[in-house]
Amino acid sequence: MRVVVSITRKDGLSDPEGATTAKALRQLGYPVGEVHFGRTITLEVDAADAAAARAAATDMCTRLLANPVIEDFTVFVSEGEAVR
Amino acid sequence: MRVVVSITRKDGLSDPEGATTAKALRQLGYPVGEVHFGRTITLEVDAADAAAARAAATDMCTRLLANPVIEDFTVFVSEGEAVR
Amino acid sequence: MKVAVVVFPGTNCEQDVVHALRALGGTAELVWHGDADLAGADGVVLPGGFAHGDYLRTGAIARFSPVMTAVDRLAAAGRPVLGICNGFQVLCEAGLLPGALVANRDLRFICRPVHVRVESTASILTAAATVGDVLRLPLNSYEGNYTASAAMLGELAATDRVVLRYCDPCGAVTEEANVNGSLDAIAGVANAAGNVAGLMPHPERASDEILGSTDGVVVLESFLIALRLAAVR
Amino acid sequence: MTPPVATESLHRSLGMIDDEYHAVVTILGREPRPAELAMYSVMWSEHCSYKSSRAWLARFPTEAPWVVVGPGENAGVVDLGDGWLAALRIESHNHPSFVEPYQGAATGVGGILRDIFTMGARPVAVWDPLRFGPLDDSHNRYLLDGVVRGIAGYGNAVGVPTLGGEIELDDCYTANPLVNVMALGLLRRQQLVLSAASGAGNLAVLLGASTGRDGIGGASILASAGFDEASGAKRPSVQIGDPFEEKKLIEVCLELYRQGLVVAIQDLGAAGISCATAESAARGGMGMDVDLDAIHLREMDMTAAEILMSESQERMLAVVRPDDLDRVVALAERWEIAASVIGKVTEGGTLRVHHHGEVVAEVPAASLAEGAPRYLRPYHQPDDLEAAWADGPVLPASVDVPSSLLRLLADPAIGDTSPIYRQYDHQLFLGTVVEPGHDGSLLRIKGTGKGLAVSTDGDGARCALDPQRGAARIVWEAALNVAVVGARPYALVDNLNLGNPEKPEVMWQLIEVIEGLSVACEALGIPVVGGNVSLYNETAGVDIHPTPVVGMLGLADPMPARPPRLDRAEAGMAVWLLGPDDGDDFAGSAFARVVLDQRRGRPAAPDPAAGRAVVARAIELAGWCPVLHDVSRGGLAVAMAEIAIRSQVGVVVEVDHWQDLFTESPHRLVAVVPSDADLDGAMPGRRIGTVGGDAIDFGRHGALDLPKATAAWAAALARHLA
Ligand SMILES: Nc1ncnc2c1ncn2[C@@H]1O[C@H](COP(=O)(O)OP(=O)(O)O)[C@@H](O)[C@H]1O
Ligand SMILES: [Mg+2]
Repeated sequence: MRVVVSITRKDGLSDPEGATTAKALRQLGYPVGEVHFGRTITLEVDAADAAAARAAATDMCTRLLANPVIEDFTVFVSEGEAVR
Repeated sequence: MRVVVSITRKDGLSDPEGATTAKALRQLGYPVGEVHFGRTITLEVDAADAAAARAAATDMCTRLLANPVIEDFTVFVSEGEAVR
Repeated sequence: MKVAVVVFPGTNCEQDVVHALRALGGTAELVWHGDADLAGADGVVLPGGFAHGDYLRTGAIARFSPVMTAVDRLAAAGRPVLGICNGFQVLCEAGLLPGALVANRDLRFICRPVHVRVESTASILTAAATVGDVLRLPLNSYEGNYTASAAMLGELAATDRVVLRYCDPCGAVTEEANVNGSLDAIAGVANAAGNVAGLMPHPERASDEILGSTDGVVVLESFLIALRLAAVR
Repeated sequence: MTPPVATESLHRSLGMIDDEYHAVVTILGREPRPAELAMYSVMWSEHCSYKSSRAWLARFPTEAPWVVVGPGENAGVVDLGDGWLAALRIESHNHPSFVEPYQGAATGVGGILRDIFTMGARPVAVWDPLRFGPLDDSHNRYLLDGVVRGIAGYGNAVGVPTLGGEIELDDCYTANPLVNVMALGLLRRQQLVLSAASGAGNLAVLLGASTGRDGIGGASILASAGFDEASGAKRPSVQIGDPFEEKKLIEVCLELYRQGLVVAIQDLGAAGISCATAESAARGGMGMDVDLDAIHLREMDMTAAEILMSESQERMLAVVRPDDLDRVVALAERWEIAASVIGKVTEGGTLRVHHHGEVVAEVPAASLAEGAPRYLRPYHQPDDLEAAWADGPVLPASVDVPSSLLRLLADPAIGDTSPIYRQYDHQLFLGTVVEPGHDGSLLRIKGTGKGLAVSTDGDGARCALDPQRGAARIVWEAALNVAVVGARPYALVDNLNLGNPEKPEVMWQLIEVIEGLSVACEALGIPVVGGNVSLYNETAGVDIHPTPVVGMLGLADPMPARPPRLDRAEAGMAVWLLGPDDGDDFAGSAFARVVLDQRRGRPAAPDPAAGRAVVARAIELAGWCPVLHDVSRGGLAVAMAEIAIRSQVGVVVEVDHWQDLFTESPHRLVAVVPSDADLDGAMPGRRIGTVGGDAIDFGRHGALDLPKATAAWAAALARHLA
């Protein structure tokens, strides 16, 4: 089962990559405001159903994939809706 | 207007982040198959409508945000559906 | 006969490259990335570092600097253009060299001496060396893992444009010697004309006995010779 | 409208005790406003004010003819001759690194670099002495991995080589890792810049990153509070490092100095704007008018207190003459660095802060910077200490030398540390002559015949048994580490990592440690030019070992043309052991810890005369010896193994007793020299063996195969970092 995990930096923390990219885009003439970087991890999970896949991926995020101190994550499974 | 750009490594090119993470997850006992890393860039674009925002973001991807040699990208605008 | 050594915000090896080129009798000067011309230089080196923090992607933002238009022109005119480490990444992003550099296989920064084997002497990178020479050079990078499409790889091999491969001290290309996991163990490549080349290891850091190796001298000398040759042509 | 007055309970939530609050009321002659209280709370925190330690720090010897700037400024500065000065400094980022190892360590590097270029110096190297709990615990591995990545991520990208460090592992650091960072900078004499603001009417220009809610109540309060309550609740205060911004800031500042455009400059570290404005004004005997509305904010709705306390990274406060402002701004623009005038230097010593058209703070600058209460906290020696001293390690009658050595080599704090230092660029600037992996690292000063050597050393395990002797011994060890690459000990910086100073036993440790460091420095004739105190390293009421860490700067003049290295031994060479007779010194040794699992007894006191003689002899020998190595962790056996492994050639060494192989008696040195060289005479020493074969061979005490030793040593740390 395919699961996509989307990981973003917590609000309020600085995002130097985003800020630098925003500056570069403006220099190229694009009218952009804030720019923020995130990561996605696409996983093939061997799970019985969507709920199990979601649970497994949530667990993986907490343990390894995301850094709970500075990041938030959302797990998407192909059939379901997003949960946080 | 908020635009999200999702950037992934082209098929067949090496994805060391994905490969290493897959290995680490398996070591922790998770039944995962392939794992792929991607990046998302969330942009506030000053555009008249969704189509204009999409066009601008597509242009930004082609010129700067993605590397056409190794990456594919998809642009999402809040009202619209995904286009490639 | 002058070499321009380009400084982007975040570049950090510019002084080292100038120092090493001068020690070999070259004339080298720093050029700011925001300048639109290369101050009359006959060749250019893009040195190592973290241009624009390597944020977004290594080399991605740097290629839009005004100076890169002048670099393009010099490259098109057949003058020598050398990219070292981050400079190699910039040249790939700018489309002056094929392929791209991604994160090292083990997702760690690597700082250690490596051995590379000279695979071709058809470019400015190794014209003064001999095919099969093994050089011991410092490697210092997080994104040094060379990658390219299968088609591009085939073309590089067919046109003698793979210049350096990671190898063991005896010159054997092994999985273990390919410390960052580069495709086909590629450590350096050139363009079709041979006047633009890039490599991940740092030849300038191996150009003084007291620093442990002088194997980088042949690379910098090849570049300086190409500089003179291009001018007489 | 009268600004609101802070309620009395606010000070407690800011970590201030009632007496301190009343002291503020006395200074101001009124109740403080909220922003004022916030400023006092951070400036008077233990971290910023040294209120518990300051009286004792006066003990350090700080003078020498070559000291240009001693303790008190952002970094110490010493004169190297030829118009060159060196700036050095050590700092801790312990608590932030426990909360978020990558960013905590990264911002630790960023912070220490700012201390260096604030002085006018270009930062040229960083060292990272680290301490964690045992690595069989996965969280400890996670912390180590994150910290090393953070140092690499920031140090490499900012373009300053990391030339070495240290690692010690012990249970006491499990919930309280120690992440110390030392930095060194070089400058020409005329480039020295100080932080004292002067000249009424001069402008205060804030350079660098925008100001957000980073680390509010962060470094200063985190570093000043016990740890358990901090980790969960204070998470949002994590600071994100931006090495690119810092790199640009370094270049802008150095160019500003070169063009003579700054009168004074101060970095923004703990306590942010509060600290930078108050300290530079106070040092110059001036005041400052500050306008918070001129500050470039990352989040719009920040309160005055939040802006004043923010610890956003990569910011500097420069004092410039009004006439120079345009040039300063133009230079900043060239490097894409934001610059805004946020204040003006005034006569009279008052720091006045405006926000949204109102005065939110109006206080004597000196009262913030220097007016913190001093505490002479009670101290006493632990009751059970003398009994513990009497109860030394119990040594077995005989030991299996090869298997004991193998266990020592496989210890992650003794084995190969290259899995750490290979992640750091240690070659930038074409200066590194001896890279990490030997004893002291050595860098050349280009254009002179001189070199600088640095070694960072600490030893919590030994200091736990006797803080004074333990502290003195790390100074001697560091001295020998720089001497073996040909450098004369020249100046010291120290980082005092201890537990809760409100406990009399911890205060006693602090005093003992200071005494030990001071006595050793006096015996070596070197000054302490700076340091840092990190207190409250306790978790759930349990304190860490007293853990002083020193950074020794050595000057090699002349620098040896081919300095000794561990990998230069060749078959046929002779092995000499120099220094006082061995003796049994097992208290706090690696052998006692790893092989015997005993932590008791009293380590031997250093012997200043012997120490000086060995250091002097090492400097002399470094001019021509292929290999010189001090005997430290793991004793002679480990020292010989390190030489054999790094050179990939066996050794045959004879000693009388097995104890001679593992004792850690100080002031001893191994020299590997051509077989016909005679090292007899100048000091006690004897030829103990020969290089050759394919084993680390101790004669009748047994031999360990070189390949087996190499494999254990190479995997010791690597297997925990896979
Ligand atoms: N955390 C670290 N970071 C960088 N280098 C390290 C680290 N730990 C140890 N090293 C390097 O490994 C070598 C050996 O360290 P150590 O055993 O502490 O040396 P010594 O006993 O001579 O003080 C030194 O060169 C040191 O700089
Ligand atoms: Mg040593």
